[in-house]
Amino acid sequence: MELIFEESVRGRKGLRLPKCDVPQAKDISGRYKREKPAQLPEVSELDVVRHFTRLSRMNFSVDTHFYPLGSCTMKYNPKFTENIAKLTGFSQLHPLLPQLLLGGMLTQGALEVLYNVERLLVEITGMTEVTTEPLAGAHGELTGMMLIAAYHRDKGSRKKYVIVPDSSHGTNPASAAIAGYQTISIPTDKNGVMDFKEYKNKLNSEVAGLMLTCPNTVGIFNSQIKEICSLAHRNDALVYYDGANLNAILGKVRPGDIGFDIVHLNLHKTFATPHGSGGPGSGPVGVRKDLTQFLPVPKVIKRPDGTYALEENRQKSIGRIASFYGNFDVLLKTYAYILLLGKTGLIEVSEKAVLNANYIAVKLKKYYDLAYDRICMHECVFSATRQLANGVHALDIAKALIDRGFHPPTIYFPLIVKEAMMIEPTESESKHSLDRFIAAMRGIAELSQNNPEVVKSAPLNTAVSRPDETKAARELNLRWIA
Amino acid sequence: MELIFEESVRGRKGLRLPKCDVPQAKDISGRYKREKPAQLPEVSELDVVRHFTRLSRMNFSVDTHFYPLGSCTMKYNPKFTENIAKLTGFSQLHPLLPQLLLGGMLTQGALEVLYNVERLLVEITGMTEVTTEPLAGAHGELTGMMLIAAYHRDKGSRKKYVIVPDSSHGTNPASAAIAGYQTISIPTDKNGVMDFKEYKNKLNSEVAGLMLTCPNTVGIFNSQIKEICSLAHRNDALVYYDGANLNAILGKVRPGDIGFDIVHLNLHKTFATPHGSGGPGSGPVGVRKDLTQFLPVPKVIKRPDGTYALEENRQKSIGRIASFYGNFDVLLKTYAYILLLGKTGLIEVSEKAVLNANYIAVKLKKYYDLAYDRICMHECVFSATRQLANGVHALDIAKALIDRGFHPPTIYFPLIVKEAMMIEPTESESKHSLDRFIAAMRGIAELSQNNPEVVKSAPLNTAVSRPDETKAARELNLRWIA
Amino acid sequence: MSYIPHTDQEVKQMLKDIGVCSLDELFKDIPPQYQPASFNLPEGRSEFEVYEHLKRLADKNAASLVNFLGCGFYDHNIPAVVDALAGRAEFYTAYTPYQPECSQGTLQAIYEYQSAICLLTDMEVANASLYDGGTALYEAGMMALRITGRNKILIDGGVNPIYRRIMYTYTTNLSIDFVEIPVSHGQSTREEIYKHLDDKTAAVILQNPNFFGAIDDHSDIIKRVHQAGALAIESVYPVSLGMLKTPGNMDADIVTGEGQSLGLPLSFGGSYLGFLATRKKHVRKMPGRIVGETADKRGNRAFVLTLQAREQHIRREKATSNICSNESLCALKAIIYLSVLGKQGLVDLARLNFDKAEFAKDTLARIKGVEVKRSSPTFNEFTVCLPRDSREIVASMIERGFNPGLPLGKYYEDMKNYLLVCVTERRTKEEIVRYAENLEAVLWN
Amino acid sequence: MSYIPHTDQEVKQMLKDIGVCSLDELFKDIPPQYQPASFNLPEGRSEFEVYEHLKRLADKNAASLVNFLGCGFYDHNIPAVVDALAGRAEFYTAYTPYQPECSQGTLQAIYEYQSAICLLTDMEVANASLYDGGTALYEAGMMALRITGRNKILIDGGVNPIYRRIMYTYTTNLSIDFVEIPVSHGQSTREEIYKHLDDKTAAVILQNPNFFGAIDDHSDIIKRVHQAGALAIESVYPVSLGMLKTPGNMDADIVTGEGQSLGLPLSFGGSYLGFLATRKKHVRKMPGRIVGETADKRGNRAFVLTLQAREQHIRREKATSNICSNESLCALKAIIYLSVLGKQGLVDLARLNFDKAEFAKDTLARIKGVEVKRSSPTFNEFTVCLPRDSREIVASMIERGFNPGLPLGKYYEDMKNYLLVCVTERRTKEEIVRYAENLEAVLWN
Ligand SMILES: Cc1ncc(COP(=O)(O)O)c(C=O)c1O
Ligand SMILES: Cc1ncc(COP(=O)(O)O)c(C=O)c1O
Repeated sequence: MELIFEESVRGRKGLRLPKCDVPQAKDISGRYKREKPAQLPEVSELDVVRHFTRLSRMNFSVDTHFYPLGSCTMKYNPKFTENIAKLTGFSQLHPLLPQLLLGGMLTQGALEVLYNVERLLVEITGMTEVTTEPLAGAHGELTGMMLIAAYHRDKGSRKKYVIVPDSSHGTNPASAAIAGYQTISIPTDKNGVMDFKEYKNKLNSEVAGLMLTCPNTVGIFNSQIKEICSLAHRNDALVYYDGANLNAILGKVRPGDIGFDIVHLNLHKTFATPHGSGGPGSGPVGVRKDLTQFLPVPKVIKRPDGTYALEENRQKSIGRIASFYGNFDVLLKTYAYILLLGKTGLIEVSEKAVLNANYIAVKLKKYYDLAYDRICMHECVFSATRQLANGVHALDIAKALIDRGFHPPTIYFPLIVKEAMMIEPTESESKHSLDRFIAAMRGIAELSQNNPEVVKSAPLNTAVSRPDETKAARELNLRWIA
Repeated sequence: MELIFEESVRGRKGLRLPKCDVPQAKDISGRYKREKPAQLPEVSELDVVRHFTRLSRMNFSVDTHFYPLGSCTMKYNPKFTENIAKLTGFSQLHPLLPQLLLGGMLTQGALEVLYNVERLLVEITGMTEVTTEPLAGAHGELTGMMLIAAYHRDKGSRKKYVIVPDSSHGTNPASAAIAGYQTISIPTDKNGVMDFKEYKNKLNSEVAGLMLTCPNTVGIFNSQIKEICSLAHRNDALVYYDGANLNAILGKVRPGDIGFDIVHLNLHKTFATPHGSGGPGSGPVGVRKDLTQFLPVPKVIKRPDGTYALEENRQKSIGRIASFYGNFDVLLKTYAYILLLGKTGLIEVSEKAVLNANYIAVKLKKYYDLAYDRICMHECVFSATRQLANGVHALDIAKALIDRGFHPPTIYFPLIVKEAMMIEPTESESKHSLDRFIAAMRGIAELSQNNPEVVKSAPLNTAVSRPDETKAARELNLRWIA
Repeated sequence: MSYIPHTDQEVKQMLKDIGVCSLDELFKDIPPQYQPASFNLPEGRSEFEVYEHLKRLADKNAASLVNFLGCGFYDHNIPAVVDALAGRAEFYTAYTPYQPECSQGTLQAIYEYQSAICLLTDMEVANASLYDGGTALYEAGMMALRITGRNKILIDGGVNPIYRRIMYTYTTNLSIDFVEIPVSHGQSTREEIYKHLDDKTAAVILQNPNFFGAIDDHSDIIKRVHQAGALAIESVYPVSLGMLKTPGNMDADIVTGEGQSLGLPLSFGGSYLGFLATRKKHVRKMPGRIVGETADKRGNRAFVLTLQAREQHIRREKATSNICSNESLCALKAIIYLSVLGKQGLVDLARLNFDKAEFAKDTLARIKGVEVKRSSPTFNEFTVCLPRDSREIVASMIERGFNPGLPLGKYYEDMKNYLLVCVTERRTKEEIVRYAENLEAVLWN
Repeated sequence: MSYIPHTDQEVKQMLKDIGVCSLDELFKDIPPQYQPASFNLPEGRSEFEVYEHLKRLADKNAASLVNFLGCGFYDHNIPAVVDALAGRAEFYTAYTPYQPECSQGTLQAIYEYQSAICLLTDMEVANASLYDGGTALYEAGMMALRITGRNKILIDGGVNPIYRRIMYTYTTNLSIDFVEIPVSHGQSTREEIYKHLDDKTAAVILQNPNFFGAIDDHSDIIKRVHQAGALAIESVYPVSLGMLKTPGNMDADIVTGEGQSLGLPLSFGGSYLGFLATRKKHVRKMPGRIVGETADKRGNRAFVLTLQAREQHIRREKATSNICSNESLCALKAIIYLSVLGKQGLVDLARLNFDKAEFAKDTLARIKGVEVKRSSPTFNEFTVCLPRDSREIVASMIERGFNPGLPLGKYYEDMKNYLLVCVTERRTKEEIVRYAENLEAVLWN
């Protein structure tokens, strides 16, 4: 398709601006001025509408396709939450208003939302306090690492290492590194969980913290979590909970109850806020009691008189990690989602998410190798090793699924499973929808056996097929040039 | 695609209702009660979302495709007007509120909108008063016919006939007939306008009125309109202006200035309100001074103190033609559109609409026969007679256009042009867009010459192709049956 | 701008290609003396300025009064999916689905809508929509005239008075014998109907629940109507059909109604949705568009507009109706609404309305001087008799933040003290109690 | 319900197929003693009830104060197309475009967004988005450390103090030498910068217009920075680039900014959009996702995520950043906004902001005791010095319906009497005049 820039016609305009109702001001000196206008598109509003409407139709999405992308929790995003974020009482509110004298009283509704979201997330995670500020999961991780550093700094120590299992998501080691830590990687044992012996061996007094995903990224809940946490604590290492997989355990277990010290949640996963083609997300961080003093500011507090206010000075706070209070619109949608589902609804989410994943695992394991053949949690991971014997990679299976109207599972991750296909159906999908997916996967398995070339030539039904990634990286073309 | 009913799973629910906060009431007697629940779909909200999202993607629309459907004025529908209709101060307003004591003062904003729309349409048409009540163009026509009847009745006469040219839209004779008139059809002369001699011949004292579209449905402005109107008036027949083609003449000529007595407008055409897959529309009717007494009630009036009120009693009013004040949301969008464009913008609309139509006419007339080879107004009508020599019908050309990503022109109308292709590009389309359409039409013309079978097998790129209409009408299947 | 893409350069080029020198030349068919006498319109503004203007006007309306006003137009909850889906541009910026290959989305949705209307009403066929409940009733009357070849229509006084006025308006110029069955204090009698029922009668028009909210079973009347060779037309309130005996089950011949309650906002009176359903045998006499299922040339399921030979664009003056544009998008909203509400949802929703209204009746009945009419069961709307003219009471209630219902004196001379009160699922117990407290205060303070 | 489609029947069947007897059995890996200590959450409610609750909370916020507050977060008009298009479900319910064949829509839009950012800033490459303007600036700093291998950063005191606090926070645990160039009464000097610039300096961070709204040409500074072997990082306000000299033209190495002004609502602080652009030679050190154009196997134009080897999912602890989810939908809004605004539109918009702010300056300058700072030209934001502590004056103005600007004492000790005032195109002449009248009244009545 043409780029919007390529649709430009010199002199064409899209938008009518308000008329200027003040006198034209004296110009600034030429040295401060732009030489030539930016070559933005010169298109009509209809051009813009057609262009982006057509682009939209080239995407798969939850609303159009089953989207079992493992680790991403692509559940249904309730429509009514979109309307809530559009309420002008929220959408037109300047974030600095509550920081002005008297402004706090004029933003009580927004502050109450932040406060209530925090309280709900506290109850859901079993932590003591939550900051809503982190803007995505990885941002939460980085915040968590800074909290760990603050904790040790406060004790006068400066530890060097953070432990991460090799099954961990790439953001975990990256966050630790960026926060100034070196990482120690622990292998996964044959049951799909962190090798306990190895962990014990690597743990030492220079370890500042340990990052765990639980259930982990192969969909398995480690029954030894408590022991793992205790061991860390005995070494004065803090344990960080990557909450990307919380969808599996709502109301079943709370990280705060089993020894985790710091937790981040991915609201855009567990709490059904839309992924927006890759963001915005929201990654609130919860901590146990003695860490609350380090949380970033500002924080919303409830005063004895029932009003809400911003606490801007927390002496030991790590400071500011984002411009304001988090991705407020995402928090609003989360709040609405939790209120709608309530306690029973949230528990049901996890039960049905786990049911769906196991159903797929059982129905497909005759056709594909399960990485770990056991009851799983919210997702199951297959390996295309059997298909590889015929030259068919997980990537090929992914492309064949696209032809059949399904978004592929995650295949670039986890790195510890060869030719991984990580399938997370979520609770939103019906048995019918799973059955259709299972049938497609079975069909592809058979085709991989009988006619692998066909699978390898997929997709056929899409506007583009197998873009050349090497060319993309070598002959960098990252922008339109006039 | 499956029907939403076929996606039902027994016991599945989509929507959570509010909890009942009052005691359960004593049941009514069984004889008043429904025996079995209606077999509505049993689906989840996501099922509903996917179903209708997918359905939407099977449509062509202005936002996705050039849509030169003649007589329908498929122009761009500005997005901001949608937001206006959603303002809760309008959308949640009960229409009976202004009819209650004190309620009028609490609906001043809505009444002002109605009043202002009326005044703007009065100025645009040159009539004296307008009623916003008619809910579509045809509804306006019927209202107009009733006004004609009321006029004659008031004079103590009851005339029998209404004259319509044979080029008129089907709604014209239908509206006249439904209002109790017999119709007299006048042929079109070789210049594409109503045969003046025939008209003169048919006119007599039993003729209650004459309905004209102007420019007419072959896109031609009849320069003798004033004479035609005078002649009718001399016979005490009223002249009705079908405003479906007003897009051609905004600010260029006003029906009220050249002798028309009654006018309807299609707001969903000229004033850019979306067609909604076939409605809602809005068909306000304007009248000359001495007919205002017959207009339907209620009517909004402006009081001397500047407030707005409903006039419910107009002695000679024809009565009520709809439940309330018209399709209010459509009126809102119209109001917004007119305010945005303003005088200059509206004039530009007609100029560019006419420019676009003539451009297409000129560029295609070497390839297709123009029904009337002369400067046209906002639309041009071709006849596929040349293609028919090779067995290619206008219908086939239409289907071939679909394959090429264009909505076809109107081909079922006007009936007086054999194998008609009525093309109305509207002012919204750019030269680039027209050029692409022209290229496609030329391509099809060549193909019709060289390889007519290919054209006749179109469309190939659509989910369905050439549904069997005979079967549809013979083996009626008009609903899902459980 | 103004949504017009042309640059000056392009205009020049196009004029040249056409072979004229100016835009004016394109308008040469309009004689110079036809120039507008005036065209005094304001100059254009930006969308932001227009939005602000309309926001100000919107804010002048008391849309947030706690609403107890119904009268056929109801304040129901609308699930967010309805607008999210009907707001897809492919639906709302398309035209009537004349070209099936590029309109299957609309066609299938309308087919599903027709199906849902049939299921709701227990009828055999339904059309693709009409303008609103009032004009739908008028179309039903016309249809009955066509079917029976007779020219007398009886209409019950319990039919919405707005609809009755519409019927009168449309038939003034036609020679139709129109008989209104009188009601006395909100009650009409079967005897009155039978008195006028004869072999000239084309149709009897009834409404259930009637304008006073009263529920009835019209089976016995309809039997008599059929014996007289006439047709029974029922006007219904779709939400009530989650609970009430269906018109199909009562053996009605034509059923119409206002579809606003199926997911459309009140929106000051429009856009609304008229629906019409009937027996299969009458389908060729039915007005409006109809979508049918068929097969395409590859044998795939396909949907098309069918029975177009009834319609104006084919039959012109002989068409069954003059309707062209209908309320397609509103019908789409209705089928989305009914789909997400679902089978059990409609039952529960009806029950919720009923329970709330009964609670309101009991609560209001406790106020001194307020008499709640209980002669018939009601659904979610009912009449109360107040100690004085209800019109002024209404004004006082409006001042107190309520939209309290309709004073019936306007339409029924003998009911000046009556108020028609509606309670939908949107009203909370707390609001109902507050309404009662305020009413009491208005009456006795 | 709760958006879960399973019926009891299906659950039974699925459990049977899995080979377990109950849902609990699926959770058997969670030891019983791990049971939640509590899970005290409210019971679920319908969307209608939740909406009402949130509507009430929304109504408690004074979002309709006439806004003169900016500070990097601006109250601009947002054309309706932006949300209409970004609200297409295919965009907002999709994930990161890992699978190019079913994500071309997102990929192309992001490529276009990157192009627009480059054009705006006059830089060579841009990434697909970062969280917000503040974290983008931090990422730029990190990037400069990586590129230069040095570890000292100078940051001008005229950079948004919120961003400066963010920078401090993130670098506390790292051994970075962080120097803040002081400002005195809103003015920093080049000499101060040069004093600290040395061969350990990785980057100098500047902002234009700076926090006080002052416009500068940093070309000379940047020249010196480059002579010292350091990089120049510019934080910019995109709307101002319709008028102001571009950072590219000043020879900046990395440019970042807050994209909120490009079509995103203020929304109480988020979701916002951080953008980052740089020279092509630094692209492999750039954080965040990048979309590139390539060809597919049929030779058609295609877009993909490229240079992924920099990213955490491949490089883990060696990645250029830990970012994963970014602000894709906000970037989409920005490119839609910039497309409909267009080349001339941006110029006109910038001019409109400038003119309004200049008018406001002139108007406020006429008030006794109000001193408008004019030492530098400004864009749409400027400082005024009031006769007393601006904090209380702000409170009085809020009471009068204005969001009057930021009292600068909070961030600059020597500026207790100063107020930072912003005037965008949304403010009308009438509002500006009223603002001045009210300010005068607050000061002198
Ligand atoms: C296990 C895990 N951790 C962390 C993240 C990072 O979350 P975000 O994309 O919100 O930064 C992800 C995202 O996919 C994840 O799957
Ligand atoms: C010339 C003409 N008249 C009348 C109408 C009827 O208008 P509506 O569809 O709004 O009833 C049309 C609609 O296509 C038309 O083209």
